[in-house]
Amino acid sequence: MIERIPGAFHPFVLPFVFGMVFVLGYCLIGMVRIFFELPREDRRRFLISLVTPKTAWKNIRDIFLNCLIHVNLWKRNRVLGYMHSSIAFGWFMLILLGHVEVMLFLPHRVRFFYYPIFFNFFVAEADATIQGQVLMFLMDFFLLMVLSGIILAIIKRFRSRVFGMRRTTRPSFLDRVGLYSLWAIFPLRLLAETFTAHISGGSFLTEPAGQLFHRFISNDMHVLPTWWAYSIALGIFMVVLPFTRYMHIPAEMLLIPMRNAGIKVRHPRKGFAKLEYYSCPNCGVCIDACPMSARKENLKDCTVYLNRQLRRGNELRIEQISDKCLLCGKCTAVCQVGVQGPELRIAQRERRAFALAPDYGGIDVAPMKAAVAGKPARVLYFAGCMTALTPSIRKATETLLQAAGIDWQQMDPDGGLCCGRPLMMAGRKEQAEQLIRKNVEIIRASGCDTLLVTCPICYRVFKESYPLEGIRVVHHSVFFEELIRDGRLPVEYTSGSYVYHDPCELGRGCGIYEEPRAALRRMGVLHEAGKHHAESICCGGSLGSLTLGFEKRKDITLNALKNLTVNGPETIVTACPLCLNTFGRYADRPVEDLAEVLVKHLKTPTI
Amino acid sequence: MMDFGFSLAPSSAINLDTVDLSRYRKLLELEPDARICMGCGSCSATCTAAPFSGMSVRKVILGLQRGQDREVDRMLSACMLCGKCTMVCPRGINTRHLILSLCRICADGTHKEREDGR
Amino acid sequence: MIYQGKQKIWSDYQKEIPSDHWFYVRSCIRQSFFPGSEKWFLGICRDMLGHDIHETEHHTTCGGIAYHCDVIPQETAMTIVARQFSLMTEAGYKNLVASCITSFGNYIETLETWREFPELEAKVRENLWKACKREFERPEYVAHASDLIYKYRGEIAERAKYRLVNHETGEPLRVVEHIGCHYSKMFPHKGVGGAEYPCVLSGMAEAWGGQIIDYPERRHCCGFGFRQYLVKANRGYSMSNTHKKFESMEPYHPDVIITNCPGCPYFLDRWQYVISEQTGKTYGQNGFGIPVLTYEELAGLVLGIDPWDLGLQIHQVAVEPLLDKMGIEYDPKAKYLGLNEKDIMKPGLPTVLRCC
Amino acid sequence: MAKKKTADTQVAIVGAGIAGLEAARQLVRLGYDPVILEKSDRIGGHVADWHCLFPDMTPASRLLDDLTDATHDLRVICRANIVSAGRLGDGYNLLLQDGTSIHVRAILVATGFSLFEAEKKEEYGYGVYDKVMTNADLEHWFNTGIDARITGQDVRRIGFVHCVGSRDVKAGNAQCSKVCCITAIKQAIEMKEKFPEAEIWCFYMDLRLFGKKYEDFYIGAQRDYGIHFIRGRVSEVSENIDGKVIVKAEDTLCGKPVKVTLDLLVLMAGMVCNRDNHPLAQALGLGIDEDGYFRSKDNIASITASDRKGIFYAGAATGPKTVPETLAEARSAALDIHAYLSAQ
Repeated sequence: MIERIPGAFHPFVLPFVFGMVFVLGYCLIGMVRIFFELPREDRRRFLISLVTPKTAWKNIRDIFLNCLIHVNLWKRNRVLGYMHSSIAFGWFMLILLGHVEVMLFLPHRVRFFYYPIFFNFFVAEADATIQGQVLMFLMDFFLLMVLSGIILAIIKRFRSRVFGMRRTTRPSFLDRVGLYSLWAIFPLRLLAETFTAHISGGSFLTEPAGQLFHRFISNDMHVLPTWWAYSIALGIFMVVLPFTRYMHIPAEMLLIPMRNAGIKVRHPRKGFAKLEYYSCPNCGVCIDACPMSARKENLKDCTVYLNRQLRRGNELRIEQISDKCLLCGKCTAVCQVGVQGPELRIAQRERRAFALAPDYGGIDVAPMKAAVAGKPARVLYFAGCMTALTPSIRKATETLLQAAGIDWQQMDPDGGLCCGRPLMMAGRKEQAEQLIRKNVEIIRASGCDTLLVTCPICYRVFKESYPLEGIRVVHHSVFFEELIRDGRLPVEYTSGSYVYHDPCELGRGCGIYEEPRAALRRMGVLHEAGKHHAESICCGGSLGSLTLGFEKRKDITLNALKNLTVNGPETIVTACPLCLNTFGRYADRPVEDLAEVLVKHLKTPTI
Repeated sequence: MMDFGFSLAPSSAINLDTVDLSRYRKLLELEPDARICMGCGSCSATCTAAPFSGMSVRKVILGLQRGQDREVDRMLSACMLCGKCTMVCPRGINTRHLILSLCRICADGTHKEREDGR
Repeated sequence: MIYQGKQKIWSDYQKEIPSDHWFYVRSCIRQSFFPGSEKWFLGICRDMLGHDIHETEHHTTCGGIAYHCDVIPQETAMTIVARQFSLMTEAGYKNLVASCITSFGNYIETLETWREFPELEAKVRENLWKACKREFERPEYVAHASDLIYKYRGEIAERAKYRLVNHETGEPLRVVEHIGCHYSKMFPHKGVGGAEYPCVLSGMAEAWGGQIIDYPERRHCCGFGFRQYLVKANRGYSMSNTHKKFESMEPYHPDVIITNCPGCPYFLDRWQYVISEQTGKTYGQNGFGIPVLTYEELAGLVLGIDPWDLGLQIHQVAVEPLLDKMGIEYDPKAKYLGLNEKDIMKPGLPTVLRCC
Repeated sequence: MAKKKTADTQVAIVGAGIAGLEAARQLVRLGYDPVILEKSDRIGGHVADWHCLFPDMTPASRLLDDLTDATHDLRVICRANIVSAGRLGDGYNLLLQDGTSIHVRAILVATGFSLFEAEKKEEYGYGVYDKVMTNADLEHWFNTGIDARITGQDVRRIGFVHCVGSRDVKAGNAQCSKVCCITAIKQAIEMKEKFPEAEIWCFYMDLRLFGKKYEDFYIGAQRDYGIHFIRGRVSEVSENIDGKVIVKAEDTLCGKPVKVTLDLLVLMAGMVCNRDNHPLAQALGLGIDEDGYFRSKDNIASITASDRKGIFYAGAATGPKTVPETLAEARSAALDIHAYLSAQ
């Protein structure tokens, strides 16, 4: 390869150069700003994680697998996976190989960063080497790969259903500009390289295509315009990138190491939150996943639209979207980038100004403390508010505790304080903390070593936010499954068939999926729902939503029920009083808590 | 003013002619279902905060319509937002959001201490 | 207000009041509050109109105040009432006329209770016999003194020297009537005109040329409430009720208030002074209050009796504006001259309420 | 199974309200030729004064037109007053005030109810205050548009007092009139439609909304019309200097007295027993319950039967009834009469 253009410059590179400088500058400034918007301890944690070999390696691996290969997307949808990774990985390889070419043949030109991009323009093929042939082959190969991805992308744009996506987002004007320029980049590159193939050389794609073209057009008049067009397409794409969904490409590369460093959303708009919503690729997977989508009017209230409105700063819509959400976490479970929709929303709710702040200072916990301290037991059972409305769960739990011979007492026999999770979900963290302090006092006063809860809502907050070192917080589904395994709760297998509904707070919230299923398998046939585990569908009763009214939740519940009953179970089993209450209202078959099912299958001790 | 050792006592009656309903009207914009409360008291009966404070959503909705702002605020500040009232409401009123909305309406500066006619 | 509608209701509550031969029982407090009233009741009915009205010095309190203050039980109150009846029986009368509304209510309540529970009457007869060896007949008729003036309103109108008319403009005077609660609120059929629109006082006012005002709080109690006033800490509550009435009648610009109860005129009169001191507000014209008169005093004025002979100088609120409107001649210098022109001394003046 | 009409299969129906007319229509279908005796000078009873009927806002006139069309050819004696009745053969001989004598084999008592005279609740000032009217007056205004109490568009605050003369021992009627709650809501909605700017308050003791669609009416009144409901009985009504009415009540849910100034106050006068029940009962030898309504043989199984052979009841003669209940009872009574006459 020899340099064809003296001075290694031609004006057509300018659009690209300008775009590249702009986007790099923009992203750099953005990164720095985000970094400094983090609280001091988060900044420290982030820096340390970058130099810790374990996380550093994890960062590289995650960025490679997620940003380039899109492994998660592959798992979900192969065609989409291929489409994304072909473009991302193919493009990445083109850039990488371009650099390899430059370093190999014209190492002194490495400092011109546009050089690898327009390599074929600047060089002439002096002699065909093996290296050159291999590289050229690879270049053509990856270009073909990207082009195949682009073709899929064009098809997806107009026929998204082919890819299994029912609903997708409507791109904004700039998104379209970015999209069309992206689509244009690679065909133009193909054209440009095709036209210069007889000078710079080419491989299986560009060379025959070049020869084909030369049959019709013999002069080289059109060579320069195609390179111009290619550069302009690149330039446009780079310039609009920060203002389009494609911002997710650079944002995600920062999001991954920050997440790996354990950083959380602390401010509704700054720092990590900003990074999260810039990382949203606007793919719209969350639209179909969102349980609220059971009603058409809620389609624009899922996380992708939250991210979009957050970027636009549309306060009215941000508030509507934030308040409506059930906080079930399904969007995060399906999100390729892992944008934390619920956390972002809670942060928006926390930001809200309330003139009237609840104050629980006047509540005297002394009598409750005295009551639990009066008869210390190993296990303290906190039934919680919701369980008071589903006495069957409480009764079943009591029966099981009795049957297993557990030394226990109830923390709230006459109704206790709320656990604080509903307040947290409403964004009233400080108030929640007041309740947490009071409840901790009572729990500590009881002298228990295990805190048993039957409500996943309580369970989550006890787990996440209560300073209860030395006390095991356990959900009844886990607790009873252990007792069954240990033989302390003998259960019978019967012919019943069940489906288990994962409560949002227990499954996605706390990662408990298998214990309740294991317990059910010992008692009958366990069917799975259409969507289950991390992708289970919220019952619709969630306290997460502030604004969804009773009537509007009905369709959500019906949709969730439809999903649960696809495999025809006799009984729907859940492990949450709120789910039980919600499903019970509309279900066409029995809905029971795990504890109730256990009581029914309890072997009566033979004397 | 001469001190007689006693003075005019304020009226305990609610004068619907002078009651300030601006807060209630604002609430209706955010939560129109506040209208359909029939005062059954399910919400108060199930309320987690009630045993500690006398909180009652029923009384909050009513108090707003009768200008009992001080009492309403006192009750609102006891709510733990547990959502049980919403679960039991026979008319399906989103009481939890109603409470949150009310807490915000105060923030808009419409909150005035106002007792009947004085 | 549809006048015919009121008349229709009045027609349901007319009493057949006997025209003559009455045993008169006085009030405990009126003689000190409005000393001219009872004197002129007898003066008008007995001396001017020539009816037979008898009274005895052995008459005591009816026990009403103690009863309504929860000091004595009903049985005791009834026994006291029984003693008054025995005095009447002894004097040979069958019709009882009470000067006091609470006494009237007490007598009616006692008789109605005996009607429902005859065994209580037997018990009271026994009590009375044990206590003072007396026996009694139940009165055939119990009236309030205002019922009698109502009955004689036509005769009074015939002899009237002045009318309740503004002598300069010819407009009827605007009269607020206030009926004592114990007159007909307990037993509407025992009052002339019932409880909602009693016409015992409005009948007089209209017969003498006045125009009755129906203001929204016309039914409301004057605020006396026995315990409310007698316990000083509660007095603000008592006064608030009076205040409520004044606020309600204010837009109608009443010229005079007439009452038929011992407590009401006292409180409607005296509280005007206290309210004016506390709030700076007066309810009459030009800084004066609204004159509050008993029905006897009003009858006396209409008949041309000298206002100072009627004891109007004892009122807190100056009556002069009313006298001027009615065109009554009076000697301002004689206001504080008592019997035999003895100077009874001019009281100190309030800071707000105009009294002269 | 139409029977041949004969002179002595005649049935007398006392009262030409909807109960009497509906029974007459059914009897005609069964082949009888009933005679209708009506004390007033027109037929239709109370429904003739009504504008629309809940819950579907059916015009009252439509119901009446249907009934009058079907009974068009029957003999209706207006201004009829039964002076005496005597057993004659297997039937009764009715003697009217003008000397007319009617021999019938069965009598249907469909004398309905009287509207409580709102004047009796003196504290509400009906007939005394300028702006106090009854439910019947309001229906009359809906029908004719003429009422001195409603002038122009300046009706901004309206009150409805439920239970006027119902559930009121002092007013001599301890019974619930059954229809006033829903009528008040119906009328409140109608008023809100006529005066959209108006604020409307309903003062109730209990809301008794038992019938089909009644609850929908109630929710609709709250949600769609913003009608306010205050649980508390109005204690007194006064008139202010502008002729407006001041209403005092206790908001029992609030535990506080309330006071409101209104441009119009509508009293929901209840149903009381027909004032003429007593003389009629004496003439026919029928029993009267403590509430003043006719006594049925049995209040569950034979509401339409009396203690006397051949005399039957229909409608509000035996107690407060809604229109559909009255019509159903009238049909039932017609069948009873048919069975009675067929068995003889």
